[in-house]
Amino acid sequence: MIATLFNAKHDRLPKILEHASGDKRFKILEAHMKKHQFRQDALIEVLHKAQELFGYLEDDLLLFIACKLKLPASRVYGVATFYHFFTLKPNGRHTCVVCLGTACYVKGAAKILAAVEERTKVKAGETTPDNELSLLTARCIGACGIAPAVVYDGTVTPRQTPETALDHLKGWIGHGD
Amino acid sequence: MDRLRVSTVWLGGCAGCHMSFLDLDEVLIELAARIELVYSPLIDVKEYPENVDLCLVEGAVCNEDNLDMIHKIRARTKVLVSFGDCAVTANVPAIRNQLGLKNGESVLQRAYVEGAQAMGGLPQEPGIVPALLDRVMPVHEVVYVDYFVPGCPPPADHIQAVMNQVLSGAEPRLQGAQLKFG
Amino acid sequence: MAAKTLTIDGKQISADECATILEAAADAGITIPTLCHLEGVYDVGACRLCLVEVTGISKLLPACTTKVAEGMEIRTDTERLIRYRRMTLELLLAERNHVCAVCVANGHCELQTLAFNQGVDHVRYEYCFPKWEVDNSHALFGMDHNRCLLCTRCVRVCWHIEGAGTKNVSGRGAKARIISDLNQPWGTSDTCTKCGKCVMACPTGALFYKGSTNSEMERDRDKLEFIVTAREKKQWIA
Amino acid sequence: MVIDDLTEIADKERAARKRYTIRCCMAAGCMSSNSKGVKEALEDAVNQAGLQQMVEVRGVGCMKLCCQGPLVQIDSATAGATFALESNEVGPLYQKVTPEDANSLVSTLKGGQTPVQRGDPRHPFFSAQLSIVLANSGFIDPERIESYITAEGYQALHDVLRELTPKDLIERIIKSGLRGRGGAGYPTGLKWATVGKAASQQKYVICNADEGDPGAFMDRSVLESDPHSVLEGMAIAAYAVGANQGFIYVRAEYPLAIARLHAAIKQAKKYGLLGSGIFESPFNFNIDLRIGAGAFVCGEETALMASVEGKRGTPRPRPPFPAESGLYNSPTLINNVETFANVAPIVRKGAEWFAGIGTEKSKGTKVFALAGKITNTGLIEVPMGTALRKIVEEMGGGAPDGGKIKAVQTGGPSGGCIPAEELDTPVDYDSLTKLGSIMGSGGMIVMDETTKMVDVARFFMEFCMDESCGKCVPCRAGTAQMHQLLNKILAGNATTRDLQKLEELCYMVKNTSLCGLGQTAPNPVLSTLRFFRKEYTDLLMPDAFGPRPNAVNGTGHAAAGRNLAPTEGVPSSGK
Repeated sequence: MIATLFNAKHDRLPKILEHASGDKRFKILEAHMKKHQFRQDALIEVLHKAQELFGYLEDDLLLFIACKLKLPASRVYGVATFYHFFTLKPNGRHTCVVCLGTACYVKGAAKILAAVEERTKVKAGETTPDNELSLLTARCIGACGIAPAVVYDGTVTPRQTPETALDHLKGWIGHGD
Repeated sequence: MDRLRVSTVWLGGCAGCHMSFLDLDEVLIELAARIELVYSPLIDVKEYPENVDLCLVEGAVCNEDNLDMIHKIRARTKVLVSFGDCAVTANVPAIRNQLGLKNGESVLQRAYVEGAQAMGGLPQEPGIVPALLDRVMPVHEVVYVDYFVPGCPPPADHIQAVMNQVLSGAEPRLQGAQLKFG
Repeated sequence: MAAKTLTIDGKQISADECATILEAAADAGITIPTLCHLEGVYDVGACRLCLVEVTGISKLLPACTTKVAEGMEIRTDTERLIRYRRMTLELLLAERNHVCAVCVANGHCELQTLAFNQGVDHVRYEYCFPKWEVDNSHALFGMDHNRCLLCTRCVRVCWHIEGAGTKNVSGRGAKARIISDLNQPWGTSDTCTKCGKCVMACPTGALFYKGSTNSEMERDRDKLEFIVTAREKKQWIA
Repeated sequence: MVIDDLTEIADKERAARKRYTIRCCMAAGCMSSNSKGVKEALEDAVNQAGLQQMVEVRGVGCMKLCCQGPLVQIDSATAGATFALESNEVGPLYQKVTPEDANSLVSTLKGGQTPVQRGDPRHPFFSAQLSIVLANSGFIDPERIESYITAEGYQALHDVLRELTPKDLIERIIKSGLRGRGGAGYPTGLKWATVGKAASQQKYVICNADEGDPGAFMDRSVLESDPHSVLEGMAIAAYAVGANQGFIYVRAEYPLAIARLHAAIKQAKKYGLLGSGIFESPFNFNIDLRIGAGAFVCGEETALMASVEGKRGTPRPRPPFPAESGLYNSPTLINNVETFANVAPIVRKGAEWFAGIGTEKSKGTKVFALAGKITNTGLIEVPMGTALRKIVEEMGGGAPDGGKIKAVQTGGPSGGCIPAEELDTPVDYDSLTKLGSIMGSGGMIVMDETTKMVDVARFFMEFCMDESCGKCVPCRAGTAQMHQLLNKILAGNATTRDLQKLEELCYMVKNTSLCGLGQTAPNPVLSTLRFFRKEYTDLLMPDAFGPRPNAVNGTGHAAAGRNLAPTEGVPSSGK
């Protein structure tokens, strides 16, 4: 019985590599790693690229990177979850990032967030059930001169209020009701 | 000589600490000469009296009844001792806190309905069955506690050490392994 | 190798120049409390229990990572240090769910022992009561995150003694946790050699041999030192 | 590349200069208000008016008054001047410009009128500034190295390589009195000297551009507006300490800065200003970018180095300091963006000139990001020692809508709140430290009477709790407990005992945490407790069964420090 316990194999990797061979994005990622000579210290650069290509870092992708950089999977996972910028689950079709930096905060960013949370019925860090919108927060995007700022699909928008924010999100939410 | 007016109280706990107190065996007889047990699950007094010198509290603060009781005790007692891990750390009763706040309903459901072997049903008797608190708390989160005797339960010799210290007028100062949780 | 002379708690001692304050103190028979330190693996200075005062330096220094220097005057027992140690232990006890009464390591736990040695008779901070799971998927061992201190001893033995790199830390802050491979059930790990070094290294009941129940979890920590000495010095001191 | 090539490039740029320059802010603040559209519209308008020969539309870096963006300014050239740096050339400043305004703005060049709102370039917000770091910002085109070269760029690097030994160079930096602009204010020259002395074949220079303090955007502006000044500063530093490889660690939240740095490094390499044998000397130096991934703790130097090595950004105990054993265990010099940007001007204009600016112990200027409840938000650079009142009231124009300033927060989550009564404090390292705050990297958030200080303290504590890496216990568990206590106070459920507990924890976390994040996390609480204690005590509820007077904090027996015997009614055995 002990022998069977010890010989159990969980070979996920071959399947991932086989799947990867048919996906162009994995090829681009591998080329990027090659540019860094598959150096282990390029892990964060590689994760950036992977997220750019795939939108998020799913387990198989992390395992692929671990394999190519010859790093333990636990290390890759540890790094990917340490940094806020990396996300391990897919975002919605649109993103709304409310900056909660100090300047935005003293100018009412919390109220904007509360209003958006109430309207979308999701909390910060979550995605609406219809996958349309991910509501996120940032620790300061350095746009303090135009506070409070909200980033809609990557576009920094200055001097927001709960009203302007909800107005902006109109097209993205509420298909359900 | 006036005897020390001592009480012991049983809040949310398993009564193990009181059992351990009873394990003092013959020492209890010596104690009886020095202390007057004015309130305790071991004696038949219904109302917590005024002017208690020392109170040993067993158990965590789990329900409305415990909460009212501990405030009353604190108001009427000079020196309050958290007696055993449930009083000191909230211990096992507080494991339900991990399920999130306001879980009273689901805890009862699990215990009295899902876990019931026959005739399951939530205990509901307003005025008799006290409502569970949102969060189980150690005694010192609710009122000021003077001294702590950890242990699950505190072994009889620890209790004896504490009582000796108290009776000799010293502060109850347990040390080293006598302070062991668990 | 050159020796350095220094004083610890007023006691004059000499120590090897490569020695840490912790090693020098141990040689002189002075015990400094530690938690994340483990003989055989490198130190990280994370638990902050071994902080000491050094005359002329305003910051408190961890004894485990600070090397001795000539003429150092070190204090390990000031009122402030004792108070901070106690607070650190209280913070640890409040952080996760350390229910000693029902813990496999009750009576054999370094956190528990440190707590009573430092006079922690209760925890003044509100217990956090986080929800953590127990990973029982492994054939031989279990991992109870409720008892974990994030001392990373298991991570370090897995990396540096066993060399498998199965264990690491994911996330950060209070949400940090010990993971196996890609945060998967330990039992499904491809890299775990089932050597059990992590279990030997654990100071609390977080890692345990399966089947051990309340208070049964004793471990043989000397084995780790034995392996490291054998590997590095070619000396087999059983 | 030799010096003549630099001169040639500059001459060519000058010769190509047109009668008018329309400068259009292309830094991130104005870009978010569509300054790109404005610039394109202006180019179209110039073309339509047939003025291509007379007018250049130039995208420039930050023009400082961010709240009024997009900003556009029109200069008319005087003969012989290199740039519109001289104030007499600086023309009218237009605010909140939209693409629709382009035609009327261009028409002013031919005597036309424009309804666009005009700013006052002589307002103290501009006139009280003294620019060293931001001298080029808003004037040169940050995307063209030629523009930087024309503003005497890379001259200092050339002179250093030709005329100074590393030792003399370090001497000059020490003499200038420059201190690190990242927060702690360690003398830059001394740091260089330590790294210089370290015996190692391999050394590194790292530029810390992980500007993580919420409310700070100075470094971002410098990188977006004048990236080459940072590259040149790094190259000079590398020569001083004997490094041949540099890294810029920049946060991923700054995509524009990253793009401009990428471009700048590429251009500098193309011109041979980075790479091997720079200015035909034996000096080699390369710079690589490392993009952060959203971790405040990576602003701490040991954590930053771990991150550059591709690891989890957790700090490690010091000593050993990076100057002895840093990146890949080699001696490493880490300075912040603004520190590097000061280097070339010091080399060009001399240590004495720099040391003549500022106060006795804080030399030079400091860039601040002015934000919060203040009329003029934006970027300012002032001499060290300028009174806080001058900055927030004269330059910043005070609180908007007639509000009253209550406090100024400096130093981000590591700093503190300076109350309005202390506004006459000169801004320098030591004065701010005395007030329980720090200079920090330069974020300055103004708060008015509507701001609740306990809430501000909780805001920062939450920030630190979320950003704690989780390695050491006091920071990981301590910030969580302090946050919990602040919540309890704000909810009105706390007693004086809780406040005591909070204060005690503050000092404990400050003194026992592993790195700067934890060591400074309690500062916002401590400083608001110091100046706004009443706001805390007003929230407390009465403590009916609180500790008796001589029981310090209820910790166990020793701290309770009292004997049962003296307590009335508990007889001792002798009675």
